[in-house]
Amino acid sequence: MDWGRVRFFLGEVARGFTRNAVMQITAIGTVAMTLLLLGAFLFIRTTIADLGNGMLQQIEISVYLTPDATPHTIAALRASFHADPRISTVEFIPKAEGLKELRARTRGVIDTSLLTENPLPDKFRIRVRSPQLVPAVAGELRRLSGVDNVVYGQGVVERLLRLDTVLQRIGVAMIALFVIVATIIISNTTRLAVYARRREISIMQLVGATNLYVRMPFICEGLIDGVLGAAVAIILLVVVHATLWPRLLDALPFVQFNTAVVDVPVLVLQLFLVGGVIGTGAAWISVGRHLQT
Amino acid sequence: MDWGRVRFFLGEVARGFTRNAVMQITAIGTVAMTLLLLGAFLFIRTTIADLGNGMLQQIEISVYLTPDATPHTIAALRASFHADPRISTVEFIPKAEGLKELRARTRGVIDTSLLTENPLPDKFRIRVRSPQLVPAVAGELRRLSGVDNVVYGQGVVERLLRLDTVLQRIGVAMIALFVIVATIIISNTTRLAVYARRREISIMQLVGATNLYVRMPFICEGLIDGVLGAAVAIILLVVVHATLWPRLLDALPFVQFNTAVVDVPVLVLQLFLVGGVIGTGAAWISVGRHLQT
Amino acid sequence: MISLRSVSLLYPNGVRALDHVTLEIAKGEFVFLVGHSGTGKSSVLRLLYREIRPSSGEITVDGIRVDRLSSRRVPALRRHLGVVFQDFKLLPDKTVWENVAFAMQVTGAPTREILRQVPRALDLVGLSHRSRMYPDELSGGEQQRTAIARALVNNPKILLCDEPTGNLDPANTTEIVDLLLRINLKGTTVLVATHNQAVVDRMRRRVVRLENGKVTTDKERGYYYLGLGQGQVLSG
Amino acid sequence: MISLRSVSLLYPNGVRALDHVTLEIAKGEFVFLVGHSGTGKSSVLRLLYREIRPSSGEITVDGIRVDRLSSRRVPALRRHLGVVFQDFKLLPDKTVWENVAFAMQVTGAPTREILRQVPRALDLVGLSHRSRMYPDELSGGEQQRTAIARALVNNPKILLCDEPTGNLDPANTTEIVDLLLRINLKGTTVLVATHNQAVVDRMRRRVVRLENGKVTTDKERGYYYLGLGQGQVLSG
Ligand SMILES: Nc1ncnc2c1ncn2[C@@H]1O[C@H](COP(=O)(O)OP(=O)(O)OP(=O)(O)O)[C@@H](O)[C@H]1O
Ligand SMILES: Nc1ncnc2c1ncn2[C@@H]1O[C@H](COP(=O)(O)OP(=O)(O)OP(=O)(O)O)[C@@H](O)[C@H]1O
Ligand SMILES: [Mg+2]
Ligand SMILES: [Mg+2]
Repeated sequence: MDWGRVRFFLGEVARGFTRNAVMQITAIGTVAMTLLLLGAFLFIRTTIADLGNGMLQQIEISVYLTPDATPHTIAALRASFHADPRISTVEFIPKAEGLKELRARTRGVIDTSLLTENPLPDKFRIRVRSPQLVPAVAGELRRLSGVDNVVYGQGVVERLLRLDTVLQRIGVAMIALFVIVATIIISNTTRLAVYARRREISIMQLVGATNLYVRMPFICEGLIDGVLGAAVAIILLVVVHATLWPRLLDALPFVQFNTAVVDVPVLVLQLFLVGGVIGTGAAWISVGRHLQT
Repeated sequence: MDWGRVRFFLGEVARGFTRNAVMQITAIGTVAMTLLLLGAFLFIRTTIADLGNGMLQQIEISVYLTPDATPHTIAALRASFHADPRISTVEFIPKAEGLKELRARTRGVIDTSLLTENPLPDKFRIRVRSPQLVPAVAGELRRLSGVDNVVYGQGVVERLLRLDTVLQRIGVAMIALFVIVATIIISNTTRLAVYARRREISIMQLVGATNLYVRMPFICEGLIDGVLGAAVAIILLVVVHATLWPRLLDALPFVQFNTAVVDVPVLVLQLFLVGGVIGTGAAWISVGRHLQT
Repeated sequence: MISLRSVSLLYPNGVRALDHVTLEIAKGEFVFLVGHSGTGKSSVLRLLYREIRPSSGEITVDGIRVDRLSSRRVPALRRHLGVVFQDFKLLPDKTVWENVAFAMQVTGAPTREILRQVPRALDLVGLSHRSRMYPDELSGGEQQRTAIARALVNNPKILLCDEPTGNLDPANTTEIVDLLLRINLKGTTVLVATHNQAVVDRMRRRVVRLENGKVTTDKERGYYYLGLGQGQVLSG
Repeated sequence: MISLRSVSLLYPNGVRALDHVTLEIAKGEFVFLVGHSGTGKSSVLRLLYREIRPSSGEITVDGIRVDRLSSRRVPALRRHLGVVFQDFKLLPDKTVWENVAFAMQVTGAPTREILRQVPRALDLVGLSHRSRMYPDELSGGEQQRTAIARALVNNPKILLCDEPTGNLDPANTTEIVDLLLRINLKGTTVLVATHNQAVVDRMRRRVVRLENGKVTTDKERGYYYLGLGQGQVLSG
């Protein structure tokens, strides 16, 4: 190992940074801006996906019993619900309680004192482990003896599920778009950087440098640009997250944002990775164009 | 007017495009990518804002009357509602109809045949012209004689209104972010382009060219880059809009997207304007850095 | 026409390029500037067209105090000068014709005039057959002659030439020097920095020798080697 | 060592730069290449270090068929050649020292060797005091000498010099030419394209004259003007 050569190589890379500060700042800025958008997008998407999931998790199935259901039937039903692994929570609501709930929900508009008899049946309130299970479970429950009717907001759940998949796909499409845009912008930037140094590249070749030799400092610069850009983006994201995000949460107190779902180290790693790969790849492609002899 | 000089100038600009195709494609691509994101964002935002507005527009105020309200009181109330310019629709729902609605809403769970007497009061269903007016109007109505209670989903409307302003602000912030990012990226690109031509610029100055003279072709190139970039972005947006958007709408049949609210000519104009301004401005700033003698 | 009064030049890297240079050149004179490599000849010319400013001293060109000239006024100064740069400084994305025309276009010359003067200038340096080629398609000598044509095309009052024959064969050199002489006879002040001993000795014009940033010889009808190393200073 | 067999060169723009040039240069020879500006001297050199390929003909350099050489092998060829380019081709963001060292670094030379050879080369051309300056801080002649130092530093088997003294004063020119001679005496084949009549005539070495892309004179111990315009072809 000839340390002088390593030092020379590192010197080459360092020189690229000190002498061509304009270009480096440009490249780093571009990577940072793109990754900032990408990071913000990823963060928001994860949070919103979790929010949607949480909403879906809260879907409940109301199982109304026939008026003639005996305590024995009720106990048997409860036992079968508990035995079902798909069902997470089971709650029995006798008709008296149901009336109280109804009154609470209609905000006292219904004058229950006028009712001579409770018109409501007994019911079970059930939650399942995954929103996707709701329609199937509800269908099975309807066929049980002692069950009169099963209500879970038919239609709405199906639609919500569909919306969820659509949003997932839009999310993936957006991320793909961002990465493509970032790669184009950065490879453009690198191409310009190489273009600005085309004379130097040709001189290096005339003096006997191999393609790899000419390419390496550019590749390393690309890598460093990408990683530094990612670092800048991450710092900006952290700042925004620390200053703006609490205010946003404050403005939306009734939405249960669970910020903890965003795995910050993973996000940071992702951004560094994307930055490095984009920087290196863009440099590799762009510098290749000027190496045809 | 010396046409030779005009032709020379146009020739200068044209040469910038033909001889430095790399740089031009770079700049145009960058503008296009940024404006593509901006355009997509504007489009989605407008559509979603309209969707949210539509939802808010459907808020109704239920005005429950006292049980002793006479037909005369009812007629007087109806007249005063019609006279109020803030109120858009008024509907009277007698107690019998109210019961039918309640039964429909509870999906037959309430066995109305058990009811010996209708427990519901008469009510008016009212819509106002703007969701912002709901709380104020409701408060006034509550004080009218013959009115027992006014219900409009208190809390929910206020929260929705708050969400709406928050979303508006996020939207504005996002657009600002996009424009800033675009300007930085494009001014970086231009700066690189100028950097790549710094030798030429200094030669022009040595031959006696004024700063303005050196700057003009760059500015024009920036303008053209910006406008062409906007054109590319618009074409891409139109293609996406024509191919992907219908599928998305298809996937979300229950959401009432009113695509017509996006004023396409205005959007196109906006993008052209933003592209032109960004291109010109970025070029102006960047070329200035190399003109210090 | 050109006057340097006790001009010193210290480059930012600490090199003392000129050391109290005083030099007067009258209108219509033809002056050779000679001296070792790295002795400050190009620096003198650069001061005259205000690429750089002196560290101290006064410089006047055609009545303009160049050392004090504001950046905004520099283009006007340069339009009255024709300069042949040592490294040619041709615009790589313009053809020979366009490179020469460009020097006229920046002065706002009418197109008719450009269409008349450019071919004339190219003809004078023997490059008419290369007018549509780009600089990197030219030989070294052709590039140099393009640079000369560009310096001549505006019929400048003052012509500054930095090593204008370094890439030319003797025949071409003779032609170019004769051309400079003809231009000088029409009243243009000409200052030529050169190493070409044959040219200087054949022409017998005023020779100013620089050594280590100082004027050591200044002689009418001088020779290249006259006074070399003797350190004698004659004021012109 | 160097052999061109009926080499023709047509540039993409239609200029016929070389027309059936045949030339043999033996190992250890010292050859001047002379001729008018634009006559094809630089083109010959460019063919030898494979910046361009001939339109037809065979070129052999140090046993390598250069006209057929694949792009991948070009760096290996160039490492055995020292080239002084007419326009210097220095790397603008490297100092003089680094520019010279770079030519060794690309060959993978050990650092110890670089630290020994670079100062020696700079010393030979008289630029030790400028080693930390960047090319645009140098005078024209200093740039030229840097280019010469870079060409020498690898102790190449073949040295190609394109107008190596165009920006040098007579004293420096003599020194550089003496240097080339010393290097030649150590066994290096030297090919110098030049317009400098004094140098050619004083050296009395083999002179090859090109005219309009053809070899018109080729004479051992020749003079610059020998055979000029007579169109006689002597095969070397
Ligand atoms: N831009 C610069 N920055 C720093 N030093 C410089 C610069 N230009 C020239 N020098 C130094 O100033 C001295 C004079 O340079 P100048 O170019 O005037 O020499 P010259 O007489 O033209 O030489 P030559 O005949 O080789 O062209 C040289 O030693 C050179 O190294
Ligand atoms: N890259 C190129 N493309 C097209 N034509 C070229 C190119 N390089 C040179 N030429 C043309 O080929 C001819 C020979 O050029 P070359 O550079 O070999 O001349 P030269 O003998 O070195 O001249 P000089 O003494 O002026 O340097 C010239 O007429 C020139 O215009
Ligand atoms: Mg000089
Ligand atoms: Mg040549």
